[in-house]
Amino acid sequence: AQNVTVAVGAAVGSIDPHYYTLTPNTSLDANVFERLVETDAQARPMPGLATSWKLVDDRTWELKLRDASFHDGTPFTAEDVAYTIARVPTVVNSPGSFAIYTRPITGVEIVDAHTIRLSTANVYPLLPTDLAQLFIIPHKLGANPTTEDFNSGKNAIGTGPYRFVSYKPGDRIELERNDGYWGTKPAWQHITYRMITNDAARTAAMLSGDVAMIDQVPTADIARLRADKGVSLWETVSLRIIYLALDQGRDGPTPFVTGPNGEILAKNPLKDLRVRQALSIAINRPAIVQRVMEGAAIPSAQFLPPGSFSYVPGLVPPPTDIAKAKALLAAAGFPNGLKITLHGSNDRYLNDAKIVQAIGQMWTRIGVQTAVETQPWSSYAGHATKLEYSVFLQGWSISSGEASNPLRALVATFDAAKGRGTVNRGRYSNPALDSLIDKAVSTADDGAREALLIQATRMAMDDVAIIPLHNQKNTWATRAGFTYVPRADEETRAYDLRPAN
Amino acid sequence: MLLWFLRRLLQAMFVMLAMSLIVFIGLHAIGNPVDILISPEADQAERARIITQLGFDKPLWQQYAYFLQGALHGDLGRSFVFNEPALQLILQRMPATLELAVTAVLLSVLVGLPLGLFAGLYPNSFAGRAVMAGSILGFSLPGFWVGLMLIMVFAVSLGWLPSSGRGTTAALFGVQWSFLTRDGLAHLVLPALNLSLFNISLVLRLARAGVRETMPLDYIRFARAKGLSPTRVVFVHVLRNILIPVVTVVGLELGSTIAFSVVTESVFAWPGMGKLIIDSINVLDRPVIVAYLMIVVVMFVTINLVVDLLYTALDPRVRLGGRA
Amino acid sequence: MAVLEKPVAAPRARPREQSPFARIAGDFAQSPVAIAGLVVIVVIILLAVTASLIAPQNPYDLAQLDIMDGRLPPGSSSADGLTFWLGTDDQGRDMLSGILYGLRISLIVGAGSALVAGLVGTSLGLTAAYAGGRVEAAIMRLVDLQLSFPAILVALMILAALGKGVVNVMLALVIVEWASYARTARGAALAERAREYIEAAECLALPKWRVVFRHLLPNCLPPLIVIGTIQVARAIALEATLSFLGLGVPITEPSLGLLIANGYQYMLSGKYWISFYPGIALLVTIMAINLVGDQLRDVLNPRLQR
Amino acid sequence: MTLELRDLHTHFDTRVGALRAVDGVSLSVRRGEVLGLVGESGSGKSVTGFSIIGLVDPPGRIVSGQVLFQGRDITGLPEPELRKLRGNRIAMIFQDPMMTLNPVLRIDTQRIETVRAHDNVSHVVARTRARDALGQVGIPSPDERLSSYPHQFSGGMRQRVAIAIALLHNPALIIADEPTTALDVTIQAQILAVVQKLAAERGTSLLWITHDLSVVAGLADRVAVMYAGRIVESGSVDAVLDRPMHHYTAGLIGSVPSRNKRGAKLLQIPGMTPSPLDRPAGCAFRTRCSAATETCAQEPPLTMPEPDRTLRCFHPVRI
Amino acid sequence: MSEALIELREVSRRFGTPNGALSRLLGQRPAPIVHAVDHVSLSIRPGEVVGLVGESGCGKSTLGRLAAGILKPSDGQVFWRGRDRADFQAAALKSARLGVQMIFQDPQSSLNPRLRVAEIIGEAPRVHGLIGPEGFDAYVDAQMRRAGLDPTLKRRYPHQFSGGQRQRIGIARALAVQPDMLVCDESVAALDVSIQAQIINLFLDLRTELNLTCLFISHDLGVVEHVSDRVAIMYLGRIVEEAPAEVVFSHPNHPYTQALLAEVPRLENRRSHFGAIQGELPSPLHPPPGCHFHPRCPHAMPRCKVEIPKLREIAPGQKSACHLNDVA
Ligand SMILES: Nc1ncnc2c1ncn2[C@@H]1O[C@H](COP(=O)(O)OP(=O)(O)OP(=O)(O)O)[C@@H](O)[C@H]1O
Ligand SMILES: Nc1ncnc2c1ncn2[C@@H]1O[C@H](COP(=O)(O)OP(=O)(O)OP(=O)(O)O)[C@@H](O)[C@H]1O
Ligand SMILES: [Mg+2]
Ligand SMILES: [Mg+2]
Repeated sequence: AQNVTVAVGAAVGSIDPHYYTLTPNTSLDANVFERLVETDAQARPMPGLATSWKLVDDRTWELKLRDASFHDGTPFTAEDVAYTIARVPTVVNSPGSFAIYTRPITGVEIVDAHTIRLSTANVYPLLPTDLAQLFIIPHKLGANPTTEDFNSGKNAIGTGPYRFVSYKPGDRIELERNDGYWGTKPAWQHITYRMITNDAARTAAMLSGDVAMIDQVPTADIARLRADKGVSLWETVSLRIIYLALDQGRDGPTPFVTGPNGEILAKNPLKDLRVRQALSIAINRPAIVQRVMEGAAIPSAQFLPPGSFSYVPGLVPPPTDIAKAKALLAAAGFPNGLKITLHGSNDRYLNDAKIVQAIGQMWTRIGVQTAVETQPWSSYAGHATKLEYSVFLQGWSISSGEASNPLRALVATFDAAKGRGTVNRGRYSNPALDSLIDKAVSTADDGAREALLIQATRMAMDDVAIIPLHNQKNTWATRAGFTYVPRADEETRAYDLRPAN
Repeated sequence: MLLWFLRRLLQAMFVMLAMSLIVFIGLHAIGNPVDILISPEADQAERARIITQLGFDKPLWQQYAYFLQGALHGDLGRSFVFNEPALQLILQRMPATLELAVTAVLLSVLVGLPLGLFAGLYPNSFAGRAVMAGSILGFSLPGFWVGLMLIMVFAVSLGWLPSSGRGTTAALFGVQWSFLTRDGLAHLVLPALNLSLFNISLVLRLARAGVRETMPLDYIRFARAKGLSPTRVVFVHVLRNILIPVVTVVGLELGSTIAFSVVTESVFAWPGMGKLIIDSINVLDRPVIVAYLMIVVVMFVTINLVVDLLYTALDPRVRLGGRA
Repeated sequence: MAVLEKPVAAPRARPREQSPFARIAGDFAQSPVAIAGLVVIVVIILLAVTASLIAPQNPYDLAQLDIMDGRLPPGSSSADGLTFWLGTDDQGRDMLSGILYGLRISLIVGAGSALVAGLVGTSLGLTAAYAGGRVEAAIMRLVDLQLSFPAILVALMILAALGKGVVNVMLALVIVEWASYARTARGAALAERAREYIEAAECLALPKWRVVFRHLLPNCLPPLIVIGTIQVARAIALEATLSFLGLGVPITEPSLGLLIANGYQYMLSGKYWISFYPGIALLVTIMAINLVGDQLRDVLNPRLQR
Repeated sequence: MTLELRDLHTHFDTRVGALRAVDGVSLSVRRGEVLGLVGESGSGKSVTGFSIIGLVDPPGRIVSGQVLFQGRDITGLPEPELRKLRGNRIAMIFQDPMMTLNPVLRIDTQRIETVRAHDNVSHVVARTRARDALGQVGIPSPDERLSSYPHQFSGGMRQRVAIAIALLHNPALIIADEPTTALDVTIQAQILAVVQKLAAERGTSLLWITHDLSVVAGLADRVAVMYAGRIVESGSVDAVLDRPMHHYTAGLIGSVPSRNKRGAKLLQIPGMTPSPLDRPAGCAFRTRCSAATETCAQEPPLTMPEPDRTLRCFHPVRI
Repeated sequence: MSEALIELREVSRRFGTPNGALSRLLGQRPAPIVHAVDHVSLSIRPGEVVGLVGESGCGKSTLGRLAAGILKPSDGQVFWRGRDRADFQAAALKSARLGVQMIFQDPQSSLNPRLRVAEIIGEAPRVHGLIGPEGFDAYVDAQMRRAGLDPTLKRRYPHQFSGGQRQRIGIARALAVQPDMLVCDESVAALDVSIQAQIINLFLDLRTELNLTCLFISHDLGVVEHVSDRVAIMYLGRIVEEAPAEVVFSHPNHPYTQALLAEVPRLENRRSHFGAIQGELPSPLHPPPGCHFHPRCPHAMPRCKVEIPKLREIAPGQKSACHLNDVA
């Protein structure tokens, strides 16, 4: 077939590749636009529009650019890169600006049409990772191209394997093969991206044969689809970690943890490592993975899944041990347990509401009476951001594919000036860890940096800064007769969908 | 006429004002859009920049004042998520919803009215009772559940109809409609049916009650005493009379059908306003929510007006202003 | 032939001392279907009230659940020998127990919100009809406003402002529902107000409140009762929808609606029982309420009275 | 003989038992004659009328007896046959002029459909005929009036429209069920004038149901008095009104104010009409009758004390 | 002439049309006005029975309601025992209101279907403190007996009574607050001839027993003639003639009264020739100018079309509003 319909589970909000750092958006954009540095299915950097990059000095990167051309025929040059880097911070009203990826860049120097030099203020080994987020647009769009013009197709000109045809918000996006693509030709002439956000409807569309592929296969339907001969499943471990955040910012009582009879505790028990350890080892992660996630996850005791850069070898989830957990609680001064309200969202992460309930069951067995409260993300997020909860479910997608990102965002001490601990909503703070992280991110040598990151990760995990639960798996389903390359970064690319054989 | 129109307009404006105020305060109570919208990757500096850009650093009343100022100039703000004018976003999605809702209402009349007539004419027959009991199904099962059932039966098992989405559209008056194409119609059937179930029951019940009340009246007896055939008695004399309440209620329900097609649209991935609004609520995209509600109010007012006019057309008595 | 000495005796055939209630009850009993509905409602209420005594499990107690028992088909048994006659949901919750407890919540939510909304809406509607003028205009505009407000948004705001919980869900439903009562009450009151007995009461110089509550209100009740039965059903269904959208009652204390919503995602995978049995329970409940409501409507409609 | 009822029984099946609304009615109407049917409310006058044209709806049904229309028994006729008679040979006018015309249909629609229900004529012809009939009942400028809605007419006009509809097919019999009760004296007089002319000119027979003796006195040739589902007395107007033989008739006439001294108490019939569900056996009037004896517990036979006069009473009033 | 118990002086009552969909549509445009009662003066002496006759819709009930205080006049004053009712203060107003009671046309709709007979009759006396809780039963029994009802039926509901009995309940309810005056609005119209006689007799009895003053509204001339001392004839909101009963029925002055009397069917008139005043009752929304009756009047003159005739005394005790009287 030359026409293929793909159903995605999250609505694409904009075609403007610099408007919003949202996976559904970037996932679509990745079909039309390209980045200097691409990532492979396992989120490892690989050449994109840049064929190679290297440090010319401590703070300057030189990139060699590919011979490629935009959909309208204009050749791709270093000027387009400079233009893109300049444009990113100027997008107005952007709630998720790509400027965080361009900010380290302090200087742009066009060496020739196919060579460009980017300089940073400090030693910044992560620049290629950041560039892997940045879609290149042609400089001939001129000053201040508007988001509307991208949505209408006027500005939607990239170098990618598909060219943009039309966008019906909330409904579908039509793509056409770019025959002038520099790489392997895409398999399909015409691609329709349909947005089917309702899980059951998406599965139904797959089962009824309306679409050739769906992403975000609902865990409940995995078993059924797997049994269906007409359907193939494609899965890979995701870079998303699901964890529990624990309030360690308050010294005094924390609002949702009390003594076993509801008495207010003078001190925040979550600051006691033993309590945190008890809560962690009470959780039967394999059970959650197997029963709640129906296999679509792997139990986790650190940020990243095995095989990633800076994965800590041998750091696996502690075996569930109720007796030991009880003993730890008793040692911490709570022989009769605690009373905890565990908060979670109910529409954000895969099975989020079920996970917290399951944890509630498990904690009840070590004498921690757990009440579970879930809310839609729209109101949950606000409470979580305002640090109103004591123990609560969070998820984090590690866009860079290595540990410095979660370390800095989740467990580094909250510090607005340094941009550290942005989502450290438990307000865990450990100066030793902080300095280790700082050292790692300014180490240019990959080997040395990985060692530092591993050390830092181990430190955070030993201290139970957060309680990691599992790494999700990303699952796609296709009709039989297709192959697909599942991606760890959750992006759904029509390019990776090919006929079998 | 003009005066009346102006008064209606004034009322609508008042309701819109009240509505926008409630939404501002209400959404403020739900949460801060910043917490949901701003990409978690953003650092604190980036956050601060966006907050100022979107005006969230200002006190609520000031944000409201800005909004009012814009609204007076026809600008209801830009969507946070889509970065497009909120009004435009909604108007883009409106045809899909209108088409769905109107089809649903038509369906409810086409199915509900005959069934209701039947049940009213033979209230004690088995079939009449069965119709009545069956009509309870229309509002006792949650719409999302029925919707999925429909998909399972007609799309997955039987494969007769597409499972979701809007089919091929064709342009009419510069707007894309799906009822003009075969594929579009096929896509329309299930969601329209799902949405109309409640209204089918409603119309059915109204029609039945109307028949039961009208049949014993003198003028129906007189019509029979004139020697008219039962068909004429039922389809001219009775039907004309029960049409009046049916039109009134159906008109009002069209309003709520449009406003509350949220569930159906999300189950059937129908790209209408309902889907947009629920997504917007989920991310607290305030300009879209406010604009949506404004439009719903305008729509309500318009529909009420049309219903009033229809009412006048159907019931000659109201011309004298004296409804007995 | 003077009448005064000899008061006229009542016609003999009239049944003795029959109150309207007795008459309505008598007429109601005419329909076996409605009686069946009533019996079902009574049984359901009994089941709901005694849920904690008869349910095999307390489905709200996390300690009694085990996810390892999750999604078991009907008739399976747990590790500790409990038989799940209707299967279990994803948390290992016994569906039978869940339905019994869920019935209770659904009934409380449905009946409670319908009752409160009824009280509020009726008072406002009667006031509007009796007072007329500006008061009426103001109340009716409020009704318009309410009717054009999506229920989901209302619920979201309430739940956000006050947090989750059965009471807050009820509050949200009340806010969604009161307007239809107000409309109905006003319509009925406007019609009744024109009747001569209201004039008679005014002529007898009875206080206003007495005229409204003792004379007007009781005569406006029939349509309100009918609306009430429908609204109970609608409230239960709406609560289910709210649960589906994640706005319903607390997840650990599921209502029927929440059970259905939770099972919804397993529909396609063949684990029908998680959604199906609560669906049946909901259907039966609402059917019964409506059958009773339908018969009540016929009985209370003076035009159809024999 | 245009119409003859022979021992007609029409019952309603109610929860508490069979309600004998019409309980053995026999009467006859000659060609061109006006028969006044008088009686208290609930005595079964209307049901008698509906029984004649076969419009008794469940739970009511004609249990026994015959309705002879122009010599043919029409009780057992199938519905389509009956429909051919209704509005065509036998017409009916109802009590409340506000309720007899469908408020949402135009007058001409309601009239033209009647013409076309029985005669296969074109719309134009039907319209002309409808207009002519309006003129007959004295409605000025019928052309303009035809396309009005009922609510645009006054009560009297509506009643005349209803009569005009009844006249469309030149019926042999018109059953008029209290057609002037809701109207004022001046309007009532207009209607009565129309009807009188009609009977005289066309030989149409009229069954005029009312409880107003005075109207009957002015309009009818003969009168039948109904009590509790039966005709208790019938005869020519002069005979019955001047020399009532049944005690009920006598009581009825006696209670008319003009028969009493001004300001004095009126003669009145004591007691109440018995419930149709629970009538005393024998003469239903005996509980209220001053002349009643034990004999009255028997069924009083239908007698013919004078030519063209019937009576059901054991102890007729002696004059 | 003893002092009037109640006097209506130049009272008018206007109604806007009910708010139908269309009048809503037409919005604020001045709503059509019905002059239900148009500058009517009428006084009634204690103990007198005044009959009020007229066609349907001419404003009889409205006048009755004005007299009973259920409606307030748009213009003019109502004097109760010589004092303007608008000037009464709370307590006095209450007793003034209780002083006139109304008996309604429709015995069905004038009784609250959800109250027992005892409550219907006894409620107002209880609320107004005429009786205490202990005397309640005895009082209600007495009232029922007086109206010719069996007190053992007092725990029943209105629907369990026949039409005549319901009208008796209405009478008992009115009499229970011990009024001085009754407004009987077509109180016998809905009843059968035989029952009608019973109720009229009851009125006559009560009148002599309690010396009640009465405004007796009816369109049945026979009944009015029988019970009234004085008769007022109304046409489209105005009183056109007013005179003692004998005078009206023997020497009607106004052409309308004459026509009315000519058309009353009477038992004595056999096979009479009906031939009525032509023309329809004009709509009260658009009454003809001048004398309202002129379009139907056989004697109409040009003047009748423009000038409203005054109600003037034309003979002792007889008032009429007709220009013909000036000509003669
Ligand atoms: N549809 C019905 N169902 C049950 N009973 C009925 C029905 N119609 C009439 N009846 C009863 O039949 C009896 C005769 O009624 P009918 O209407 O003939 O009286 P009527 O003489 O016409 O009285 P009125 O003068 O009040 O019109 C009454 O007792 C009435 O209650
Ligand atoms: N509440 C009201 N609102 C508007 N118009 C009214 C109202 N009450 C009466 N009218 C109008 O006032 C006029 C007189 O009415 P009223 O009831 O006094 O007449 P009536 O003589 O008692 O008639 P009937 O003999 O039919 O009872 C009528 O045209 C009527 O439509
Ligand atoms: Mg009758
Ligand atoms: Mg009146």
